[in-house]
Amino acid sequence: MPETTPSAGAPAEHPLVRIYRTAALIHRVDERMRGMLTSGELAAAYYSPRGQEVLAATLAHSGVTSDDYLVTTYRGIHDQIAKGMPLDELIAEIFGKATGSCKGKGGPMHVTHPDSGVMVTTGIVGSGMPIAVGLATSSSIRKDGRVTVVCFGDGASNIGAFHESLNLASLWKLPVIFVCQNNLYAESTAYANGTTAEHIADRAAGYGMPGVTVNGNDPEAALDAFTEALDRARAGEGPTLVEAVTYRFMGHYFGDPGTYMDRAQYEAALAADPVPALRALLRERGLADEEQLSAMEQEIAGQVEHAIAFASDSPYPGADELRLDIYREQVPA
Amino acid sequence: MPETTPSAGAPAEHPLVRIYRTAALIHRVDERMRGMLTSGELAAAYYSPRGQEVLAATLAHSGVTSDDYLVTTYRGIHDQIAKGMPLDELIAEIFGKATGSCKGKGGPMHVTHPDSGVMVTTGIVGSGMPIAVGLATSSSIRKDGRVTVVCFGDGASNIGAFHESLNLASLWKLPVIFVCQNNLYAESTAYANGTTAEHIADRAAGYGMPGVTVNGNDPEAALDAFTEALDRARAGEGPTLVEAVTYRFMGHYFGDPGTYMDRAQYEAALAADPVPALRALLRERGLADEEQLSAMEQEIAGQVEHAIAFASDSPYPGADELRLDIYREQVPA
Amino acid sequence: MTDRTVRKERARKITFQQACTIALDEAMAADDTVFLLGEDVADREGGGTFKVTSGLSTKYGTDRVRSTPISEQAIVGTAVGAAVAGMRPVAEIMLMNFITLGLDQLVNHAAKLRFMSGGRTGVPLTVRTATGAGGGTGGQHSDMLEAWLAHVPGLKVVVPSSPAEAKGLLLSSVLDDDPCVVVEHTQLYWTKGEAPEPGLRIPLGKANIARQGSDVSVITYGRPVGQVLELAEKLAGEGIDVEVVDLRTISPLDERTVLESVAKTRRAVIVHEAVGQFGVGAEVSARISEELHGQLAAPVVRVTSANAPVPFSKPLEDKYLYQISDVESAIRKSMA
Amino acid sequence: MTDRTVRKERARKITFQQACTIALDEAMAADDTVFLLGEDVADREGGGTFKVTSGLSTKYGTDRVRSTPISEQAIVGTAVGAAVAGMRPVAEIMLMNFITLGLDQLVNHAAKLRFMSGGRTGVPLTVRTATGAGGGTGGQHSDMLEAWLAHVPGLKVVVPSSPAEAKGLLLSSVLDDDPCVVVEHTQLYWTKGEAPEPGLRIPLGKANIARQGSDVSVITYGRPVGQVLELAEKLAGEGIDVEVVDLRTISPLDERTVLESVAKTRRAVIVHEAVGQFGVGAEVSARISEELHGQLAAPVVRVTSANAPVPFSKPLEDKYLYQISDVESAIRKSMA
Ligand SMILES: Cc1ncc(C[n+]2csc(CCOP(=O)(O)OP(=O)(O)O)c2C)c(N)n1
Ligand SMILES: Cc1ncc(C[n+]2csc(CCOP(=O)(O)OP(=O)(O)O)c2C)c(N)n1
Ligand SMILES: [Mg+2]
Ligand SMILES: [Mg+2]
Repeated sequence: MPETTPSAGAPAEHPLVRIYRTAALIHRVDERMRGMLTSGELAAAYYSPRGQEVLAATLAHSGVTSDDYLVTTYRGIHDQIAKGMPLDELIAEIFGKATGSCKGKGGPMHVTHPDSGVMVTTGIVGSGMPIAVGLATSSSIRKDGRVTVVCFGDGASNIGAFHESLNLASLWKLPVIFVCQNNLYAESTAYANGTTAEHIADRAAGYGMPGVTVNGNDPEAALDAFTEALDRARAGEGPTLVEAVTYRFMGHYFGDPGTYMDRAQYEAALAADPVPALRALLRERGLADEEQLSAMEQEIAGQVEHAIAFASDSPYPGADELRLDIYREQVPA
Repeated sequence: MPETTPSAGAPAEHPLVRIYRTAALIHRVDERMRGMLTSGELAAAYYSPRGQEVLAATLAHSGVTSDDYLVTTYRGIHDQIAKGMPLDELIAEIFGKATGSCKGKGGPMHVTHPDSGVMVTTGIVGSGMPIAVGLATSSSIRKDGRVTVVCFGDGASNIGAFHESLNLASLWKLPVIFVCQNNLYAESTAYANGTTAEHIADRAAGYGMPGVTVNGNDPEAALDAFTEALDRARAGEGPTLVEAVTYRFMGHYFGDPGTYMDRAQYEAALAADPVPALRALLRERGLADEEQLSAMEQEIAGQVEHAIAFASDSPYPGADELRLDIYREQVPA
Repeated sequence: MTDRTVRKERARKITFQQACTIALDEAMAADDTVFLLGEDVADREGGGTFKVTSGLSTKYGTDRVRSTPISEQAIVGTAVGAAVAGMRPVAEIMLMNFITLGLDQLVNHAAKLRFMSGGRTGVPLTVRTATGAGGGTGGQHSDMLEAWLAHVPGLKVVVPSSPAEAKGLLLSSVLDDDPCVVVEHTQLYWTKGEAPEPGLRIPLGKANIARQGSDVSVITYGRPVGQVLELAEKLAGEGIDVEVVDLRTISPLDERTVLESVAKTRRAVIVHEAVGQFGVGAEVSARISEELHGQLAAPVVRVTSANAPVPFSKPLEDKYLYQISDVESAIRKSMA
Repeated sequence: MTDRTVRKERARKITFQQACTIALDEAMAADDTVFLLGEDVADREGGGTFKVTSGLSTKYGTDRVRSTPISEQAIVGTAVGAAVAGMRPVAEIMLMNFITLGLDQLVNHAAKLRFMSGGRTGVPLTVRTATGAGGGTGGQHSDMLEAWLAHVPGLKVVVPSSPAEAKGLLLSSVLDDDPCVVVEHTQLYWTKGEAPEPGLRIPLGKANIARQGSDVSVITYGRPVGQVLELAEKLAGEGIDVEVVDLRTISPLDERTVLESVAKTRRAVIVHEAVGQFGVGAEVSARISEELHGQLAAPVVRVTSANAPVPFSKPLEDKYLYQISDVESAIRKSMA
């Protein structure tokens, strides 16, 4: 759970408020990252989740606990934040610092933080799925009640690992949810130019598994889909494929000019930008007023600045790290 | 086309007779191979196609020409014979002789004979499918009118290559037919213990491709399915997945005791053994009488003995073959 | 147990295949995080193509001995995920050529996750795989690919040479905290050797002086070890005293044992079944010559299989394989 | 063209990336069986992540420049099948770590089909792939895995060191009748060098004496070549005359050129970016010591990157990489 989650004693917040809080945190972090990349304060391969914040926040608030496992990708900072990773360690890792969750050795594409359930972040498209099957196999054998959530993109649905993983997870009725964050592009390839299924969720039928396509930017619709999948998994009824349709505003990588993107589609997506849309919904529904929202956002901003300062001020890892963590025992010099 | 196909001048035979002729040839070769393996005259990894003869023969007579490409597997002798490979070279290859189609260097799992369109035989489950996509891509670029047929098993439908290949073939609308010879077992794994789709053909929908399940031992039903797929491919309408259900009588490998096999299912399959069944059908329909059938079988037997004698009498390849065919140019000693 | 039954136990001969089964059985009994997965490994599916897992699903249940579909990437990936969760999965990849399909998981993930997570996770998995030429299975079922894996920091690569070695090394691999690949030679499965004592573990990363000698060191591993030991006995009759070093673990390589042996004998012959070009022997040869420059009485010689795919035809396959007669010539030439 | 424009053309500088594009362009113009496939390679998808195929789909059509889904196994397998049918496919595997996913097709099929078919088919495909550390892309996007491929009989493995080399070697690879893998270093793509003459092809399997020298041979390939040449100039000022051998093709290895060079200088330093253990340098070092036993004035030294996954953190990545200062020390030690 994100750090901004109120403590157990606080009065229960409305789910949409909790989702907004998390989405706003992701949004702020992403904004600052891009700012620092632009200014040169930071140099890192960075894949912005801009547009997918509400999706990740909704997933995190659908009943997933910090004991549950998450596997995500290079475009994973939204998932990691939503899963509750401490911001300091996360941002320090992106800075390549010794205080990062992986001592700076993994970097943004390989963030790991088992305490919050962030088990594996992979840079190889689709490879998180077999690993998720393994995490879920462990839970199935140990009967530890954990659910594994694996996030991947629309492009990843065309790689062999997807097929093998869904078949095996269904065969073994594993507690795993396959969450396809369909942002309509795989690098520069538009959905229909790489994927022959009308909906990725259609592929679930070939594995005797429920598959559902949902608007991932609509927190209420997505919450239902995720909760149902989670319930199925916890009840031992096996995996679900949830295709959450969203949009990727910043191109594939930081600096991607995105010339290949359909302009009209982009404009329409931007008009429906899920973060301001959810903010407006909260006000409309009377779940929060402007003052409360501003206060929340200010608190978040402070928290983010704190983490950035922590990361900036931290030292880089030393040369001995090249001989550490190769094996459990240190390799002799 | 098989060697037993009548010359162009002969009166046209009924398709079922042609199919039986090919099936009987496969049946005879397989019987002799198993005999020689038992007696010790032959030592080779051998995967009997017993039970799948009519399927292969039907496919070969569905409109596939010798210009069309075939990719098959270690369990491929039925497909190779049906495609028209010269028996002498085929059997000599299984004997590991210098006169074999691959000079004995490939062996039964890697039979190649481009003149009859036998392009690749692979021992890696599922790996023929991407290769078939490549052969079909070549035809698509060159517009040479060829169709590629790739045969694989039910077990192969669970491997990543299946998924990637069907998606790509559909995306590019390639002239390829994916023929799954579903013999209900993958080594010792019964269909439902490895495969979560009710029918393998159900998976086609995930690739926007027609998928059809047919009784592969029923030559009339199968002929329709194959012909339709072939017509689609030749018309540039793209690939089809044809699941031809059949049965594997001799276990996975030569000598497999098959203890894991369902007895009742085995008995039922044996009672419906497609080779005698087709023979009986020909007589029933008046397409051939006992005398004609006996004469045909005798001719086939002679042909098979001739090929076996050729293989037996042929020399083994010499040591220089270790330096030949690594690259096009010979590797220096 | 009385002393008499102990002695009987010791004298008992078992096959290499049985030794592997015993190792898995002991590991599963000792540690309930150990579980097995792979194609046809459960008893319903016959207990594995080479029967190494035979009986174990009956004894430990199909939760812990799991037959899989034909999905090598998922098999290795599942092992990676379960290992990250703290289990000790043992994945069977039926034949080593199929490991090509699981190499992303093995190399990009299993080998690196400890490092990339800064030690926050580890991957205590074992991959068992069978291979080797000599059985007439041709180009796609016979390759020895251990050199690839040895080139990957983070993996441990083990190639046992006898039943007792297989037992001790496999057990150590399963209980090791890092990803291990154990390569079992198909042509050794039915060879017999002395049964090791229950519980025997052979440490990883340590080579074994299989025979002490003073004239020349033959450094080898896996299948050739037995053949070289026989050759050594024969040559002993002629007064040539061969030291036989069984590497056991290819990576991490026990450089020290190798160098000490060759520093003593001043002559080295390296033997392996894999093709020579860029093979394991290259690293061993290079380290010897680099470290013992000026101390060698003769150039290091490598005896390997031919630089070719494994041919099907039996006479050609025989010629493809490393020749023990070549080892003998190399030793004699070294001594000349 | 007039003489003046020719001279201008010659003096023109191009990037390594442009050199690759030119090679592909010339190959496609020369032979209409050449076609390209890979993720995002067509212009609609931006002409490739590193823009190497930029403009080619516009020029030759999307039938011959085919963007694919993310399906490495299908990409390599499609290239294998098309090559067996007589085409000359050039498959782009975006980064070398992803080649793990296509290795079954590359190793079990592309490398072996000529042999296993007794020469009845051949596989004239080229796989282009990019990789290398230094760009901060971490453990799964930076590995140099050429040693694996060099261990596979039937493959040709090429690692160019400059724009002109890339142009000539890639063109030769595409037009070669056997499967070639060309490894392009991401950190070289935007470096500049002299534009080669149109049509230039550099033969495969031949090393290049990039600098003649008499004191010590530095044997290297790929990115370090330029750095070693600079170092050689510096040392020349001190009277140390370094011969620089650029292997160009890792396999088949041009043993003769290497041995002739070292026979002359009697000293060898081997440099590569890949990790040292069981790397390309091992084979080169082994062959030198085995063949030139007793002729070397100093032990062969290998300078490589650390035996570790590639770390993300920039200062650590810098320490991970082979150090040119280590090459200098090795040369001095050799000379001492
Ligand atoms: C196996 C593999 N192939 C190619 C790449 C290069 N690559 C990185 S991200 C990406 C696109 C992935 O698209 P998608 O799955 O839709 O995820 P998104 O980036 O949209 O979140 C590609 C091709 C890779 N990392 N791994
Ligand atoms: C990638 C791979 N994994 C495992 C094997 C071992 N193997 C050989 S045949 C086979 C079963 C294949 O079953 P199926 O696809 O149904 O074909 P069938 O043998 O029934 O014709 C297996 C697992 C292999 N050859 N390749
Ligand atoms: Mg996407
Ligand atoms: Mg089958």
